Amino acid sequence: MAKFQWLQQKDELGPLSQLWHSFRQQHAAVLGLILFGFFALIAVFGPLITPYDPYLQNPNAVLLPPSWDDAGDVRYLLGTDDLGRDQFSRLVKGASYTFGIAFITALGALLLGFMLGVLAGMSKGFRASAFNHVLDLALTIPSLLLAIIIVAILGPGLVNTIWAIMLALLPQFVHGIRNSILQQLEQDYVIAYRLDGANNWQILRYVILPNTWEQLTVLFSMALSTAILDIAALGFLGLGAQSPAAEWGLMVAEALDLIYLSPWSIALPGLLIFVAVLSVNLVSDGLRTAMRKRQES
Amino acid sequence: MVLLDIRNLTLELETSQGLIRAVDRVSLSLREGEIRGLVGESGSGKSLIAKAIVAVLNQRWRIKADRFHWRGEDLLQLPFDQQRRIIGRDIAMIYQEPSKCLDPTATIAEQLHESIPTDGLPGNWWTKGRHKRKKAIALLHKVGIKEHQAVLDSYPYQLSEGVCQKVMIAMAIAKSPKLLIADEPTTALEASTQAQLFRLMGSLNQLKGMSVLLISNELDSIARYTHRLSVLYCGQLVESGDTARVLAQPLHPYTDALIKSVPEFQPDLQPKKPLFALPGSIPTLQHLPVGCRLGPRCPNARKECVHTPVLERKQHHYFSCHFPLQYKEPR
Amino acid sequence: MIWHYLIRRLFLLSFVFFALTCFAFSLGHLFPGDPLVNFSGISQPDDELLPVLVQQYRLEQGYLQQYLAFLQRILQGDWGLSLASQQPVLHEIIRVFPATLELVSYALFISFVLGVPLGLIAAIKANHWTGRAISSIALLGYSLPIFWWALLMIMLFSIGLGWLPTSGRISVLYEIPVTTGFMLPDILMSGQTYWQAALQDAIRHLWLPAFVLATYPTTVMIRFTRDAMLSVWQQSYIKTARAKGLSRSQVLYRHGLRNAILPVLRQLGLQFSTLVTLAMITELIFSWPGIGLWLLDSINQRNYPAIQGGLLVISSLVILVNILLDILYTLLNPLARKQLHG
Amino acid sequence: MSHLLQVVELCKSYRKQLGLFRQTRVQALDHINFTLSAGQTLAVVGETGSGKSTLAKMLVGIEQPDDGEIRLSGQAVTLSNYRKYNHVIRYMFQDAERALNPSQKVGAMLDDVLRFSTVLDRQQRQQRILQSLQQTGLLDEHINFFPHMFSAGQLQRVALARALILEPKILILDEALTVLDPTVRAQIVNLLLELQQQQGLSYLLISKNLRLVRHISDHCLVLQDGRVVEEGPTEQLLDRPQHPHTRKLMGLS
Repeated sequence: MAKFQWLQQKDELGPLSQLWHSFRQQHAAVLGLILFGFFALIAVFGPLITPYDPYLQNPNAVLLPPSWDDAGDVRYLLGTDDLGRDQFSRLVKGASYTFGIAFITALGALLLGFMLGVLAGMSKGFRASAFNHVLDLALTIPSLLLAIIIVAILGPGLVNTIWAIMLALLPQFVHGIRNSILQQLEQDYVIAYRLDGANNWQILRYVILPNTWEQLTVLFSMALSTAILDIAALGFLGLGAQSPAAEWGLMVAEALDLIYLSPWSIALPGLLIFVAVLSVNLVSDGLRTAMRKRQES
Repeated sequence: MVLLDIRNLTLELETSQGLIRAVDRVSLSLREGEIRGLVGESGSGKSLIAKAIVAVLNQRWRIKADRFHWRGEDLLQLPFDQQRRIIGRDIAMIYQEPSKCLDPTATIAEQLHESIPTDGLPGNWWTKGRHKRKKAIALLHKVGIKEHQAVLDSYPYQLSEGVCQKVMIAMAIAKSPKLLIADEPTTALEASTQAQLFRLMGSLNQLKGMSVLLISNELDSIARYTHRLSVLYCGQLVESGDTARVLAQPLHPYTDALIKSVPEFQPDLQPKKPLFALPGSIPTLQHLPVGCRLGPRCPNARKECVHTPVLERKQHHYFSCHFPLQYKEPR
Repeated sequence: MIWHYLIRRLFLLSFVFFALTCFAFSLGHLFPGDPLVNFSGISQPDDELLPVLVQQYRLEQGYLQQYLAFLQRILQGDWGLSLASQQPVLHEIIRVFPATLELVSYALFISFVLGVPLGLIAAIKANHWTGRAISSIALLGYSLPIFWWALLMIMLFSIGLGWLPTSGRISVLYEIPVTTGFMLPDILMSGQTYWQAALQDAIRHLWLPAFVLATYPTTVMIRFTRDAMLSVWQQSYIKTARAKGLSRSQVLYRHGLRNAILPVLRQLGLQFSTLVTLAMITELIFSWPGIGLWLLDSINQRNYPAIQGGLLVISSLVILVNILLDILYTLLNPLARKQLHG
Repeated sequence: MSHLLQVVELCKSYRKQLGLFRQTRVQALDHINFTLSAGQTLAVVGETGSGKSTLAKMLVGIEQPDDGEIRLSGQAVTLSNYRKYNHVIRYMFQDAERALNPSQKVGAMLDDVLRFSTVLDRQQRQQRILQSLQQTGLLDEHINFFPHMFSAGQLQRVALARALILEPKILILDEALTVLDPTVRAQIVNLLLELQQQQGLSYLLISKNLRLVRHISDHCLVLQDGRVVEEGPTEQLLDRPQHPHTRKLMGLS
């Protein structure tokens, strides 16, 4: 048999590197990733850079505007709140609350949802269809409403909020994971693997997982943006983190009475929530575009 | 009369790695009333040429040609709108997967109606609807669909691929085009339906004088239904001429290999004996060899083959090869 | 086939309502405190009333009997009393519900009327700056936390510029009798001499909350329409239609839009549920006297009978709208009907 | 001559829902009988929906027959124990690319096949992988390639290597040659014929391409609506078709 001399070049990329390659070409997505990394760093190492204790009250410096304002004080970069706490330190601390806890919540929901989704995806017949109906039902109730219901039962508080949001995010994870598993199971290569002698577990491990984890990343990023918004919204409604926690949504709510006196204490935490969600959405959009591009090529 | 006259058509794709020349100086001329076959393996550029003719290539393609005449008019010189108008009036095209080419949310009647030109119909505007319906039924009869009522009221998913393709042809001939381009129209169909469709195209050609450009990668259907034939390899025209003559007397090694690879053209071949096969595989567009693109796989390749051969002519038989196969006496 | 499908949907709907009432019932036991109080809303029943209530609520019997009694009361319209006001919960809900519905329907209307065309433009001009700009704005809007956005709008238009009022549905100056519960039709039907002024005032009150609430669904609509249209635009039948000699707008209108709008219709259902939650926050910020504000107050006041009733109404509404849209989608889409056959 | 594969009175039907309560049964296969000997090729031809694919699926155990027997070397078997019978019967898909996991390198895929179904150690597996690649005209370095890096013809070779790595006796080619370009198909056909001569492989060829059937197969079976309407030695059958359906398939009527 003749040897092939016109092999395609060796430097051709594997599926993952292709994905990264096409992700990297989208400037907005890369910007989103950088911002995302920035927030993650602040959430973890934030306490090391705060100039003050975020809960330390300074009665001599109440309601200071940011330092670039004429009335501002250089020692308080972003000003202080009505109790004289340093805004900058509180905002940095808030990253661990809003962003960090949202991350953990979404991760927890991902793990739980993954287990349930795999169970649902691999089961067949009546059980699967009953499960399907329940899931469709759960999906129609929006996560925030579900979280509010759960908090209403459990009572307000950050820990309850985490559970509530985790449970509320669960249906969409289970749904997404189940769908992508079902979609994989339809593929010819799954049948081929069965014929090769693979059992269910091996099919899951060697075929389905490697092909779904990108989908998982997208699901996770979508859930993360929902989680950030929900934690902040619950904080704002007074159902989530409780005073004096430096949670961004709660900070907006607390500054509500000061809307005339210090608009920046509403603007700043809200801006951070916005940018955090935006960064996650940019990454998620970029990932989806990259996946679509790879499929097309 | 010559309908289509293309000289040295070159199609290049802009990619991040630079320009890729997918079609390399292909010439094609088509007379009125002929059925022309265009053969080549997948990736040989035959569909691209068809798309270039009907001007549906997207912006990333660069089209160059020494001549691109449709009934004496140079299409490439015309503004895009005018080009489209002429093409829309004279050329129709059908594709490989007919059920995907029909709008899934519209009935066949709606889709057929909108392809019937309004100005050719008699009567006033309020009777046009009725005339259109009559015309639609007549068209369906023409393509051999007898249950016109059931088909007209159907959505595409309710019909088989074969019927969908007939509907596509009905839509294509609604405006009585001069040329029908059929891009692998029967690949998705059953063998018996395939024969039906080819016969249908043949009879439309005879009765209406409609020219057909039949694109396929299967040589045998082309051999049976076409008058003339062009063979492409990797975007280069390797041979063209009267179908019977090319098949009996291939001058290019690729055409020869193509013919020999189909058992049907080898009556002397014993069952289970190896078929003739060119070594190697078709190069990808990113890694095309220079000169004659068959070069690396060609049994007769010599060092001259790094230069692209020019199209030569032997009576009405064109070929582009530095070392054409020897002319043999007909068997 | 279609009947088969409708019967299945109806079955699903009844199953869902069963599940919902079960859930609402179990809330009575799940909430802290005495189930009797949670169900009835009578905070301190005296010794005379107590045995009557226990009897009526069948609290001495098993859960099944309790549930059946609960179901019966729900159907009869006896939803218990609000702990805060000692008024029947159902009456309060009927009073506040139309305001929410009004706000939500305006927002949904805006999102549809604005979102779909913008999404189409974004798809058609995907590589043009207009398309990019629309997509970017949609992404920004999609990432906005609604409460912050609402406050920004208030700071700008009410406090900064002083153009629009910050709260309520209408100025207290005007007295409008409630007939439909929707403010604008009510004003038109009120026959008051100052109806023109009242209408103007009501619209000024409506602007900000409707706009703020519409932001999220509009951006989702834009993104969704754009994606749907982009994928439809790739399909072979679009190329066929172009090849027929139809103009770009004809192809867009006859083949593109119809196929792209169907998935968007489906999305509308999911949007509705999100919209209802966002409406709760909007109502809180703009003091809009709707069911969201009422429910949030009830949660803060631990007003369990009200929470129970409010959840039941909101969830039913969301699910009803979803199922209706699903049916509509199936009726309009031949492809979905095909799956019914299969 | 002993029969390697014998199919006796094989039946399969599907339920089809009509309306709310009515159901009908569609007979996909109706009392099919045939035999296949070592080194022989049997072709099954018929239109879409004639039951060819159902037959193929049953012969590799993806679906179970309602009635009838499949015998291997005279012994009735239940093929759904893949690990046991994939050393005897292997299946090749119509679309080679879709049958390969896009996120796995070819070497790893072949290694998995051996790990699932054999007890070979690492070194033996490696040896077997290289051997089967060589057998199908591929190169050693192809083990580091992802499926999307191959051309259509090469993918078909990879699929063949995957099938042959377990050293089966029967190969089921379910339209596996149909979508290939003519010159590529000629290469694969030659490879298949060569393997049959060297190793006495048997093929069950499912195809609607009658000229290929004529060239490759010894025996031919014509299916219509789940029933065998005509069978016989290929040459004889195609030269003198008796049944009108066969003539229709050949495009004669």
